[in-house]
Amino acid sequence: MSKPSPKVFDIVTIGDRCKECEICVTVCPTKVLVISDVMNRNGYKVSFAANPDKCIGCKLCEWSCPDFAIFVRQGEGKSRGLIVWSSPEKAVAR
Amino acid sequence: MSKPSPKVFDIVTIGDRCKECEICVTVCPTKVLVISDVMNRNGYKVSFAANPDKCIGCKLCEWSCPDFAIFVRQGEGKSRGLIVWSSPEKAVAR
Amino acid sequence: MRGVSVGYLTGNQAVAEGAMAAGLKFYAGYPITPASDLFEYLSEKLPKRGGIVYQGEDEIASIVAAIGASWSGAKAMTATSGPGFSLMAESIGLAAMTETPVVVAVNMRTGPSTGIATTPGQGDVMQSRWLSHGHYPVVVYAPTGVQDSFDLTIKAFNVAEALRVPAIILSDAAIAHGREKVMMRSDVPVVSRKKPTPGSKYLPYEAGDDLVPPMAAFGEGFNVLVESLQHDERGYYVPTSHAFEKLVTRLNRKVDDNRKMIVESRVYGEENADVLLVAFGSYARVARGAARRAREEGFRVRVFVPISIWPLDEEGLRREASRAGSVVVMENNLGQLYREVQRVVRDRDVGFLPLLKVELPTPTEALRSLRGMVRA
Amino acid sequence: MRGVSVGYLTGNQAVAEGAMAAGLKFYAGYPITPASDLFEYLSEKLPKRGGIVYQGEDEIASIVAAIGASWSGAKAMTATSGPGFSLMAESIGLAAMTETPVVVAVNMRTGPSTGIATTPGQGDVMQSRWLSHGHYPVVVYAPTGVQDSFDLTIKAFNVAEALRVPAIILSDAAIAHGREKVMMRSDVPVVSRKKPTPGSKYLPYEAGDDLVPPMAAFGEGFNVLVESLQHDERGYYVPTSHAFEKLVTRLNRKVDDNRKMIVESRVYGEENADVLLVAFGSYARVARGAARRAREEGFRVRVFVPISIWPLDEEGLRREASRAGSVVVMENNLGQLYREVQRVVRDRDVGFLPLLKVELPTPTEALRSLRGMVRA
Amino acid sequence: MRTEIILAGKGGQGILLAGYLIGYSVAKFTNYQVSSTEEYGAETRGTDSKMDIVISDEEIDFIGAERADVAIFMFKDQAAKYSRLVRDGATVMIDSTLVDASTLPASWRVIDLPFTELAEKGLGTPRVANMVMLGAFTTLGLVPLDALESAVREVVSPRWVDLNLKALRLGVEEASRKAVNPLTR
Amino acid sequence: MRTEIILAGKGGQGILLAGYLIGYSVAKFTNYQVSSTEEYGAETRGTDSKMDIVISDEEIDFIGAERADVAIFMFKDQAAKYSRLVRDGATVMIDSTLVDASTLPASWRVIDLPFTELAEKGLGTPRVANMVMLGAFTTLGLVPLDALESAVREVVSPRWVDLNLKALRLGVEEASRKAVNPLTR
Amino acid sequence: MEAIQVSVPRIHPLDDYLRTDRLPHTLCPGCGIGIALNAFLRAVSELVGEGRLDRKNVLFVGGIGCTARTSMYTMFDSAHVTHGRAIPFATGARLANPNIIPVVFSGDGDLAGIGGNHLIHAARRNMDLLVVVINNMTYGLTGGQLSPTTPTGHYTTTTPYGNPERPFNLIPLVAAAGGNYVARASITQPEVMKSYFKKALLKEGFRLIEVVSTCPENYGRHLGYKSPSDFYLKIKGVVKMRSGVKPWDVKYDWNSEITIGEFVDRNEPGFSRLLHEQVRKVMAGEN
Amino acid sequence: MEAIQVSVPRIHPLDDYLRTDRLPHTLCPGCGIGIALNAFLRAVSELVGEGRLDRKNVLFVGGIGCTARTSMYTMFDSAHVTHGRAIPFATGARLANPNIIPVVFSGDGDLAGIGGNHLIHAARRNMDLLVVVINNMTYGLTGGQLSPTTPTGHYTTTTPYGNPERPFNLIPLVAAAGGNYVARASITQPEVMKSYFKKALLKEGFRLIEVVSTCPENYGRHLGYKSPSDFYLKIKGVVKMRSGVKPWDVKYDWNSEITIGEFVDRNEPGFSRLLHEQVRKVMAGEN
Ligand SMILES: Cc1ncc(C[n+]2csc(CCOP(=O)(O)OP(=O)(O)O)c2C)c(N)n1
Ligand SMILES: Cc1ncc(C[n+]2csc(CCOP(=O)(O)OP(=O)(O)O)c2C)c(N)n1
Ligand code: SF4
Ligand code: SF4
Ligand code: SF4
Ligand code: SF4
Ligand code: SF4
Ligand code: SF4
Ligand SMILES: [Mg+2]
Ligand SMILES: [Mg+2]
Repeated sequence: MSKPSPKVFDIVTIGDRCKECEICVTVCPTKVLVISDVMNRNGYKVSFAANPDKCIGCKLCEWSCPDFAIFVRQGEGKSRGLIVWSSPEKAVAR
Repeated sequence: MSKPSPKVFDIVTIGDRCKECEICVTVCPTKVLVISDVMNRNGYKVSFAANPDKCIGCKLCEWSCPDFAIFVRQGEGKSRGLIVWSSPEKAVAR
Repeated sequence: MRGVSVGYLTGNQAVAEGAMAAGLKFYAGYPITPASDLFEYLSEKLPKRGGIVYQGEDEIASIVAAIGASWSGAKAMTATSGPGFSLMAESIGLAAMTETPVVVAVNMRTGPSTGIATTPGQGDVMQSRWLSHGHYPVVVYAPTGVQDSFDLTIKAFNVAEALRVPAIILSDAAIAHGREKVMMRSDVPVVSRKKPTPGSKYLPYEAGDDLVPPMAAFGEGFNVLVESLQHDERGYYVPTSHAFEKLVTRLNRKVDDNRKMIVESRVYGEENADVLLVAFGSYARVARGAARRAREEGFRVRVFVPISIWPLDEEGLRREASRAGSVVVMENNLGQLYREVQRVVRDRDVGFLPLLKVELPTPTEALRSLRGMVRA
Repeated sequence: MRGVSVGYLTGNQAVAEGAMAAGLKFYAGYPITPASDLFEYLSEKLPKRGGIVYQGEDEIASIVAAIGASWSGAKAMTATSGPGFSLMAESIGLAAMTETPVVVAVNMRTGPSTGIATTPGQGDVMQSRWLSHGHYPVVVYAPTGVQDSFDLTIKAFNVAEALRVPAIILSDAAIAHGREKVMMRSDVPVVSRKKPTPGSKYLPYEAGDDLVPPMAAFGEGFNVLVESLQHDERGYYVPTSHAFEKLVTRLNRKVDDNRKMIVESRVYGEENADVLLVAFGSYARVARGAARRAREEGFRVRVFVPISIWPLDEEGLRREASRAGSVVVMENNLGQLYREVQRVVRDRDVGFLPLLKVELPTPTEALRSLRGMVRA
Repeated sequence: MRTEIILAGKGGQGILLAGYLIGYSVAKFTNYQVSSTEEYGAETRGTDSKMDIVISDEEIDFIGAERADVAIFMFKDQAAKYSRLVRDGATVMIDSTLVDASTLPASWRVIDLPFTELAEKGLGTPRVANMVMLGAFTTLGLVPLDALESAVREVVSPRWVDLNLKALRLGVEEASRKAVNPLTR
Repeated sequence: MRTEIILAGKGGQGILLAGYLIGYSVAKFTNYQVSSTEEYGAETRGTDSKMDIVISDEEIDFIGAERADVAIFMFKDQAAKYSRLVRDGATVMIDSTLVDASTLPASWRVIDLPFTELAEKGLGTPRVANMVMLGAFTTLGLVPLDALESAVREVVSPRWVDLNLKALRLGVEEASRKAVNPLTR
Repeated sequence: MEAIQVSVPRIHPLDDYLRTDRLPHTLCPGCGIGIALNAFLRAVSELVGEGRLDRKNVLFVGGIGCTARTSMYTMFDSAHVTHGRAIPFATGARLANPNIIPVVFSGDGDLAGIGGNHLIHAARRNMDLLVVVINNMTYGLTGGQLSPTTPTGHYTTTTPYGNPERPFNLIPLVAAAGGNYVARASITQPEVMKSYFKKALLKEGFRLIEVVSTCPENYGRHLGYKSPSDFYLKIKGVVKMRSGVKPWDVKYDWNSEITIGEFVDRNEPGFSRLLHEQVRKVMAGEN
Repeated sequence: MEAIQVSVPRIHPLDDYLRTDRLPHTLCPGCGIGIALNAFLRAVSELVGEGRLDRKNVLFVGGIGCTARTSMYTMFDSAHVTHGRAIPFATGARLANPNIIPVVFSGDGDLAGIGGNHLIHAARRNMDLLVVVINNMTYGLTGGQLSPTTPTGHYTTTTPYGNPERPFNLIPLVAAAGGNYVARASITQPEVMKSYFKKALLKEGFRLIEVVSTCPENYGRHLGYKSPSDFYLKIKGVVKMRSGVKPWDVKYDWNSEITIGEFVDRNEPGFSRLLHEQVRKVMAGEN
């Protein structure tokens, strides 16, 4: 997969799409990802980049997510893990 | 095809089955067979062993007839060409 | 009770149990909701009784394998739902023409086309009679619940075997997946096809007065000829009006002349009712519930439930219709059983209550609609 | 006449010519007697007009290819006979559900099953309406000869396109292979499906008051969604009673509410007749011959010929039935159109004259049978 | 006025082509209606081929012949086979090369001409016997000769047109010699 | 007498097993009739699961519940969702661990027990909350405890039987402590 | 109903295997199908004579087509079913009674056109069937339309401008699907064909024999072969017998070579045996 | 009717190709189908970005099954038809408009089970279709029954005593039928899969890409894989990428190797071009 140059990434989980399948967690070569405590409206605890600094930007997570629920983009300053929601009412706190 | 020993054969056409297709005539290696002048009830002129003496008993005619209308059997004395009819009323003279 | 085992089964399981009680020896299926679990249940149970379960590459392969198996002497069956049943159209005609006993369980789901796989439908009533080309016979039973699923499966096998016709169990997702207490008698009367006397001269399509020819099985030395063309008693192709009329008339008369054996219906509720409510299958249960609720309101509803849908109990229906204040057919389609009721009950108006639903309407809902239309 | 060409064609050729006049662009077929020569005729003619002729690996492949082609914007058609039509059962439902205009020419032969391939039949009347599962709409025309074969094919295309429904031309071997003089107007009114306004926001199943949604073609940038599941206006799967009722009701109302546009029937013979003889297709010609012969005997026969079979001209039929001494339906089956006539003509008895034949009965023969039953 | 015609022969005699030409010429070159039906099912050679043609000045109801006004029999046995479909007083043409006129019902007006022989002798091949017959048929007044000639030109493969036209005319001549009363329409 | 029961929970709470056990025990160990229907369509995790059970001493007509005499809600929101199907005066059991009793209609006779908590604390796992509930349910008098116990033995996988039976009895005890008036049949 | 003539004198050596009261059959003069049937019946009669086959177990099944019509004439348990469905019918018959020896004898259109899916699935399962495809490269019965085995460019009634499709080469196709025996014979070598039939009749599992044949009436004429013999001789010229050839190297080329021979010959357990074995184990509680 | 929510914010890089208002889709957590769709959409998006593909010509067709349901989510002209009929539908659409680029994206059961005949005939004709078979070795949507690609011995809901059948190896089967491109990919190598999609999208004629996938919910659990990841890792272990392998040497063995790679790569003219060429000639009087 394409090699990003400045090694700073946002690893973004789309909270309402994630199904807690752990595929991203499994494929990530550097163990960036975990299943978080954040539960979405469908009762899934969503994936989260708990160790963003370790991210090498390989995008294996993005490519392997069956639900288009995670993607990795160029970051600024410092790598971050984010959970976003496609609409406000889909965000469900734990 | 099996080799018959005494080289005397009856080459029998079943008159009412023959359809004048000439396959037997075509496959006979020794040109024993011809389409005769005998017409059956369906309007076909039936095959006939006009040159029985030349028959080598290879049975290619029997094996190649699509209509089970010709067969070759051990003869007696002298090879013969025969036309038989499976029931009398099916025999139609020309 | 002696010889009775009690089950708490789904409709699908009850059909499977009924089939085994009737002597099922060969099941061929192709997965489809809501009939897959019937297939799965038999996949586990039937081999234990020495029967064969086979998964075809599609529904056509499955029903045709069942037809072939039937000619090998096995009681045979398949099960499916709308899309798969549609694919079987040609083969139902084959079974009818070759007088092959075979049972087809059809669990109606919401249609048309792929529709909704998981919810109950009643859109295949006319199809169950007329899906194949030509004028052919078929017998169709519509269970109203799990007990019926068991009982009518046995009946379907018996009729199929007795008359050498395809028999259809027209159920729906609500019954197929609903669960009820069911009493399964072990001594049910089981009918098997009549066989020719060994060594006799045998014509595979020669019938006596009962119109049903005896049926030899493959491998018994009778040189039977299974023929889908118009044929005579020998199974020989005879393309004449005479042969056509003779064969097609006999084929259809097997059912028409044996209505007594086939036909079944039930009535529930008061004799001199305000309304005769006609409903079948799972909607028959709704109708009965509605009648119960109506009673509380002093509104008298009698419920007529056809159990055999093809043929209908025309006599019973006419009799009941003549006694009620009005006649209403309630079903989950835009008028199918309704058309038949209209045809049969000729001397009076017949009302139609279409309740197009993907789940069973409640009795109260049904009653509200019924009162709405009977008043109007 | 200007703009009219005269042909001496078989019914099959006339259907092909009618289809081309209506704008046929895609034909997919699978050989079957007696529809193969229609396919063969188009194989030669249609490419000359830039159309595509395609032979599928079976009837299912053929009709589904026609449905796919229709979504690419082509007027599309297939033709078959009983066994092939049965195989199309599921796909007819697909066309109805996805509101795909497609025309299916069905030439009835002697059934059931393989039956007799070369002789005419009338056993598929009910099938033509009910072969697929679920309550779906379809329009069926029955030509009575070669001129009708031309005219009704155009009408079938027009209705299919106008209403986005599958339309069936239910002919038979006698008409398909019979030859007659036919007048082919070049300026026939041709209807094409309504299209969405380019660039507009488009929902593929959103209909206005006319109940018929505009239809975008593939490749036009509308991101259309062809959906066989129960769906809403967007084509999104919605498994609720509300969505089911809404969709299925609209689909069927497209036909019911447009009866005026669709329905056609003809009457022949005296006004105050002794008998109203109802017959369709090639038997309509027999019936008219019988009426002619009857006149010679002073017996007054009026002939009612339904041209649209589904839906029937119920009003016309009821009106005619009310005026005749008796009503008799004559067909080459054991009672199919008959059932519908019984349903429609409720206030009086309807007689049934089954003439099970593999060739057309002569008018004299038909008349003899008719007199036999009207007397009795 | 409705005229029913039956045309019968053996497969290979060109009966269906002859019938087609009659229908074609009526359809294309007259104001009459015309219909025809064939009998099928020829699975082996030598089966009967039979065609019914109806010509009428009004819409044709029944498309077959059941009391034919005109019948043409080109092979033996066929007259017997189909006689129930031919009305009394019908005009019946036979190929006297193959059909024996003496066996026919007296109620028919028989025109017997040796079509096959005429074709063989006059044109060198029995294969145009059907055209000779057609020529004779025109003398009945049901179809004008020029219509049939035009039909031959449009339908028949170019290299056979001349021969066929010759055969047609031969038929006209031979029939005229028999001095038939044309049917009046 | 017909009794309608509604049982609702979230997928994973063992609602369908509990319902099955009720039906099974009635079918097999009593003379009553019983029927049940489930709501389907669970395509993602966390959907509602709902079962209607009807118990009757005569043939059951409608197989679903529309005016439930008894309702059991194991998860929040469900009471609101299904209340239109529960009759006034119905006996309603809730898992008070997850459902707030104060939100329920006053017309119901509510039995609130913390099934999940009881299971967790008393038996070390919330997974048998459904069995605790079933134990409590027997105190309504619709299904005898021993029938349910037999059903558990026949239906549940052997290694879970003991735990389940314990849970059942815990439910009986806790419910009895609440001193419910059994429904009379 | 006409009087039923049940037996007529049996004259021909194969008459015992024919419903002679129906002869002559309805196939056209010189049709290759009859030659193939001849070889097949000879194979059966030899095996019966050798005591290696019980004819009462033979089930002869055709779909619909000229070839399939042979089932109307064979004196076995026979079935003439619907177009394309001979294989599932025979499958059901065999699974319900594993003594049955089903032979499917049908056309290229029936088996590889509409019935193609049943063909490859039966091969995949190694279902116990002998499937004989009479490949006359056309839909004979319906009048000579395009078939999936019609060579590219050929004129047929549905390809009046030449066939734009490519034909199946059935040997590699079926070999890729599975099966114990895959061979191709030709009507021009009847003794070889018979030997394949004999061998295949005695094997279990799936066996396919494709027979290169002719349709002189509805196809040959279109191709310009004036007589059955002309077409026959064309076939004779184009087929080449080869041994040791891998299925994927087998040719199907009208202009150069149509390879004949035996290409797969294995002895893996048939599906029917495996299934019945499984049922036996389940009943015995072993599974 | 609920208010129709036509657009939601597009966040994910592939959102442009998705009906995002329908997300999350109905596939189960961790289902391999989503991974394959992801790679496919990425291939399209790259080609569109590179100016090599006009997305408005892409037609995305599924039959019925979990895989087929992806057609409900793709923002192309899409069709979700009947079980097994995606190929004929796409064929008709393409033949009627040769600008259309049809992609059939469906399951092993849909394409190789009930739809197997359409598959081999489309390959035979070299019909211009990209057919993607998501092979999860089971009938996922209906609950995990036997599929024609289920390995022998596996327990499924319809083979509770172990599958007695042998599975198709689709690569040699389709290669034997015909076509321009035959490849097998795995969800465990998404970038490779994407590269196959890109290549195949630009070719004419018949192209098959089989994707070895998972059904964690209805099949994996039966097999004993407790989580989607477990099943994923099993697949990852069994697939072996090889190049230069002939189609008939490609393995499909659950216990040793499932070969992935490209096995056929030709550029013969597609059927659609040949047919339209013929029509053009006929119209021009050249034929
Ligand atoms: C469902 C169905 N479709 C079509 C037909 C018409 N039909 C009869 S035989 C045949 C093809 C026969 O071709 P083939 O199998 O090659 O046999 P052949 O006649 O060449 O021996 C067809 C299409 C039919 N009987 N049933
Ligand atoms: C004619 C018909 N038969 C059966 C079904 C039921 N059905 C739906 S999907 C499916 C199989 C799906 O398996 P596959 O194609 O492998 O897709 P997956 O779900 O595994 O992706 C079946 C049998 C149907 N919808 N239509
Ligand atoms: S982000 Fe995607 S891959 Fe990761 S757990 Fe969620 S759904 Fe699964
Ligand atoms: S981009 Fe690669 S390293 Fe970064 S989180 Fe994703 S899988 Fe892990
Ligand atoms: S005997 Fe047989 S092969 Fe010879 S001409 Fe007669 S039918 Fe043909
Ligand atoms: S047996 Fe041989 S040589 Fe004798 S006639 Fe027959 S083909 Fe000729
Ligand atoms: S049509 Fe062809 S295949 Fe059929 S019998 Fe005649 S020659 Fe043989
Ligand atoms: S059932 Fe299987 S294939 Fe279908 S979505 Fe779930 S995991 Fe995927
Ligand atoms: Mg063929
Ligand atoms: Mg799958």
